[in-house]
Amino acid sequence: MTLQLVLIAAAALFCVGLYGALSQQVVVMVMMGLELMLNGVILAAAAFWWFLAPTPDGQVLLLVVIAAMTVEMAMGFAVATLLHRSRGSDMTDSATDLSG
Amino acid sequence: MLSTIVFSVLAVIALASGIAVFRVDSMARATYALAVSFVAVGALLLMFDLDYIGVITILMMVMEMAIMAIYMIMFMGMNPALMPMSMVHNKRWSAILAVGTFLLLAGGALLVPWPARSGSPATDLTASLGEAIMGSKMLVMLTVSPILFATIVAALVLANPRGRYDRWGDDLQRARPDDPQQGGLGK
Amino acid sequence: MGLRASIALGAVQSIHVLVVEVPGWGATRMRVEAELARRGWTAARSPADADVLLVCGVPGKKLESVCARIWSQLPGPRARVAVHNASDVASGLEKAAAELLDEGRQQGDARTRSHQPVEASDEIEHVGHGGSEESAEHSKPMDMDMDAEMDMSMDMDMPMPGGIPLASGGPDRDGLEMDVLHVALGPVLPHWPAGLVVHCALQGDVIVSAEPDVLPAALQPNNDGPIGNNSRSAHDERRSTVARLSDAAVQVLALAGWSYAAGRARRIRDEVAAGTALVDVAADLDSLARSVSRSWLLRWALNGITVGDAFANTGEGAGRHEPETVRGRLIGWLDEARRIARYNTEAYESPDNPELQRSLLDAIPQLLSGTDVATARLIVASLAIQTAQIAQAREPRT
Amino acid sequence: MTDAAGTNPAWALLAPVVLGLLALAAAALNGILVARAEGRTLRSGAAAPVFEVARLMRQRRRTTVAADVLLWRIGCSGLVVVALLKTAVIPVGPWVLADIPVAIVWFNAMDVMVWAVVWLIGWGANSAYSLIGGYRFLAQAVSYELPLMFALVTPAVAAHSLRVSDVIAAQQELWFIVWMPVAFVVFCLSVVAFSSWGPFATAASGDIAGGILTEVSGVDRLLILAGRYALLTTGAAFAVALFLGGGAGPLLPDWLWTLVKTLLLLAAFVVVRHRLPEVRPDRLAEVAWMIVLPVVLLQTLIVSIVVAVRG
Repeated sequence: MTLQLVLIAAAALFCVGLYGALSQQVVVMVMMGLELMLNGVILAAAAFWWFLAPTPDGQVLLLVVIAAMTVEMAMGFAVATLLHRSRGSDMTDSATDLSG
Repeated sequence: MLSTIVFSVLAVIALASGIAVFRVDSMARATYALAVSFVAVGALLLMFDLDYIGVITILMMVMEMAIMAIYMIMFMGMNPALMPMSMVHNKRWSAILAVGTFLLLAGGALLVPWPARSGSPATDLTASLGEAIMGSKMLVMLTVSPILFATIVAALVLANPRGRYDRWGDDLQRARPDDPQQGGLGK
Repeated sequence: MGLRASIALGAVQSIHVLVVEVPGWGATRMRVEAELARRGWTAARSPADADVLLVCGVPGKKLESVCARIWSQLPGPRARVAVHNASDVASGLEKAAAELLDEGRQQGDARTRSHQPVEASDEIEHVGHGGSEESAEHSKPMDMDMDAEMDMSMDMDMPMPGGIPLASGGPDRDGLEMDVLHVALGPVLPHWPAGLVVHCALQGDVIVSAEPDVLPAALQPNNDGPIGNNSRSAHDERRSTVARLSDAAVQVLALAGWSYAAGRARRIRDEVAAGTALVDVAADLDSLARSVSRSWLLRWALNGITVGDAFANTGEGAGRHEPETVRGRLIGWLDEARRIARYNTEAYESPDNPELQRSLLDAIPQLLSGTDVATARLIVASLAIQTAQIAQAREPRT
Repeated sequence: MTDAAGTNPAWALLAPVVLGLLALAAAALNGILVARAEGRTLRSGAAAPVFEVARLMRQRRRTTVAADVLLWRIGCSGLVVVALLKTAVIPVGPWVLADIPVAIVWFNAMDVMVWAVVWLIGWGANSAYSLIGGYRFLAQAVSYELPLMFALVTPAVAAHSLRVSDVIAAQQELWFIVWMPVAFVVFCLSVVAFSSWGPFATAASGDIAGGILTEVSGVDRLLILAGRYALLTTGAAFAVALFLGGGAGPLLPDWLWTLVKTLLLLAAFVVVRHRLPEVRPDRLAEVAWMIVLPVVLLQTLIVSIVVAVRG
C-alpha cells in the first residue's frame, strides 16, 4: 500500500462522482454524485495525512470535510423539496431559469 | 503485503459500488450502493489507524443514505420493480470530462515527487484529535458549528412551507396549531 | 422419530391462523380467537405469517375470490378450514393441525401449486396488474374497479415491471407532488370489520381518498351472531351486548398497540361468551376500564383523534358540541359494558340499526381523507361498524 | 486498530452462542408472559419460542411480485449480523472480541445500520404495508437517534475514553447509573426503540398487517424475529457495561455478574412490552426533540462540569 495507489483509488472515486454529478438530471442523483466526489476527497486527505504528515491537526481537516458533506446534503434535500413543491419537478434542467 | 491486498479489495468495493450508483435500475439500489461505497472508504480509513474518523464516516453516511432513500422514493416514485431508468443529459461530455480529470489526477499522483513522511502518528489518535479540536484547531470548529447551525435553520426555512401564521392563525391566538399531522406536544 | 417429523411436531404446537370473518359470523370469529388463545396458537397478521386459513362463515362471490387469492399467498405448509358455526371451531382447528402434519399431503400441495411470486398482501382485491405472468390469475372472472381501469389505460404505454403500473403523481396535503398509490385496506386485516374494503389512494402513508365497500356473505348466518336471532331473552341480549362492546374495545386497544389491555378485554369477552355470569366479570371490567381511562400514554397517543360528526345525528351523540373522540368511545364502551354487567339495565345502543351502520359507512370517506393509516385504522375501529347489517340491507339490490 | 489484549479465540466462537441463548431466554420470558395473560401453563409459554423456531424452519420462504429480492434478503439477514457486530465490542468479564478504542462510536454506528436494514426489509417486499412499516421505523429513528448519541457520550465523558473497558474501570467507585440516570433511561428507551420492540414497535404493528413483517415467511421471518431479540440483548449488555458497572459485584465472578445484570435488564425490556400502548412516531418526534433531547444535553453538561471540576 503506497501513497500513489491510494491516491489513484481516490481519484477514480472522485471522477465517478464527477461523471454522476455532471450527467444526472435529478437533483438527488446529482447530490449522490457530489457525495461520491467528497468520498474520494476524504480518502485522498486520509492518505496524505498518513503518508506525509501524520500529525493530530490533519485529522481536523477530515472532520471538516465530513461536516461539509452534511451541509451539502441538508441543503440539497431542502432545495430538492423546495423545487419539488414549487414546480412539481426535481430535474436540474427545469431549474435553469434560477441562474437568471 | 496483507495490507495491500485488504486495501485493494476495499478500494475495488468502494469503486465498484460507486459506479453501480449510476448504473443500477432502482433508486433504492443506487442509494444503498453509495452507502456500501462509503462503508468501504470508512474501512479504508481504519487501515490508516483513523479509528474515530472511519467509524464516524460509516455512521454518518449510512444514516444519510437511509434518509436519502426516502427522498429518492418520495421525489422519483419508483417501485422496487427494477424499472429501467436513464435520466442523464450530456452523457458523453460528462464521461470525457470525468476520464480527463481522472488522467490528470492519477498522473499527478504518480509523477509528483511526494516528500518523505515527517513526524509519526500519536499513540492515541482519537485523544490527539480531541486535543487538536479543543486546542490548536479550536477556531476551525468554532467556525464549523455556526455554519452547521445556519444550515439547519436555512434548510428548515427552505423546506417548510408553513409559517407560524399558518399554524397559529393570523393573530397567533389559536389554542392548538392547525397542523395536518398533530404532534406529540401540540406546540 | 426423524428430525423432520420432530420439527413438524414442534411446529404444530404454535400454529398461526389467519381468520377471515364473513359479515354476520362475528360470534364464530370470537370463538375461534378464544380457542386459539386456549391452545397457545396465534392469530396471524398477514397471509405470509399464516399456516392455516380459517374462513368463518359462507363468503359471497367477491369475498370468496379474495379468500382464494389469500390462500395462494400462504407460504405453506398450509391448510384451509371453513367453519360455519361456533360448535365446529375446535374440530376445524384439529383438522387443520392434522392436515399440517400430513407430510405427503403438504408435499403434494407444494408440487402442484404455482411457484410464481405471490402478490403483496395489499393487493388483495384487484387489478392494476396487467403482466403476462398473471394472466392465468385473471382468467377467472373478476370485477375491475373503475379507477384501476383508468390507471391501466393511462399507463399502458409505460413499461410495467412485474405488471405493476408506475404510480402517478398528485398534490399532497403538504403541497408536494407525491405519487399516489392505490391500496385496498381490508377485507382481511387484523382488527378490521368483517367484509369491509376501503379502497384508498395513499401518498406515503397518508390517505388522500377512501371509498368503502362491503363484501357480503352468500347467505344469512343462522342463529349465530348478533343478527338473525330473534328469540333471545333479555338476559341473552345483555350478555351479547357486553360481548359485542368488549370485542369492539379489543379492536381499538389492539390497534393502539396495547396488547396487554386488549388481551384482558378479550378474556372478558370470551368468558361472557362462554357463559360466565355477568356479575362475575363486572370486577374485571371495572379494573380494565380504570386502567384504560388512567393510562396517560394512551390518552397521549389517541389525543385529538376524533370520529367527527359521524354520531352527531344518532341518539348516542345528540346534543354534543365537541366531536366524539376515539378514546371517548373506547371508555364509553367499557363503561356501558360494566353498567350492563352490574345493573340489570337495557342496552342503550341497539345493535340492530342498518340505517346507522349505513351512515357510518358513508362517513368513512370524509373521516379518513387526510389521515395516516394508523389514525384511519383507529377511526374505523372506533366506528365499530356492523357490516353484516349493511350487507343484509343491500341484499335485495345485488 | 484492535487491541489484542483480552481477545480469546474461544470467546469468538462462544460469544454468538451466549448471544443466542440470552435472546432465546428473552423470547421464552415473552412467551411466559403471553401464556400467563391467556391463562395457559407457564411451561407451554416458555417452550413457545422453540415451537416457533420449528414452525418457521418448516415454513417456506416466499417472494412477492416484483420484489427487490436481493435487497430484501440482505435486509432480512441484516439484523442478526448487526447484533453480532455489536457483540464484538461488549466485554463479558475478562473476554471481549475487540476492545477497540472507539467501541462506543462503533456501537452507535451499528445501530445506525439498523436504520438501513429495517428500511430494506420494508422496501424489498414491494408491498404498501411493508413500506409503511419501513417509513415508520425511520420516522421513529430520527427521534431516538440524537438522544441516544448523547446518552452514549455521557459515560464516555465521565470515563475520559470511548473504550468500553475504560468505562467499566471508571465505575469502580460509583456506577454511572447513580449520577447519570437520565442518560441511562434514554439509552434503555432507545434500545427498545431500535429493536422495534414493545411500545416502539409501530414498524411491525398489527394495524398495518405486521408492517415490515407483512410479507416475510419462513427462515427470513425467523432471522428478523431473532435479530430483534438479539438487538435487545446486545442493548441490555451494553447498558450493563456503560451504566451498571459491568462485572462489578460481590461473591460471583465478574463474567457471571455481567450475564446476571444483562438478563435482569433484558427481562425489564420484555416486560415493558406487555405494559404499555404503542408510541406513534408522529407523536414521538415532537417530544423527543423538544423535551428528551434538551434533558439529555443537560445531563451531559452536568456530567462534563463535574468531570472538569474534579479534574
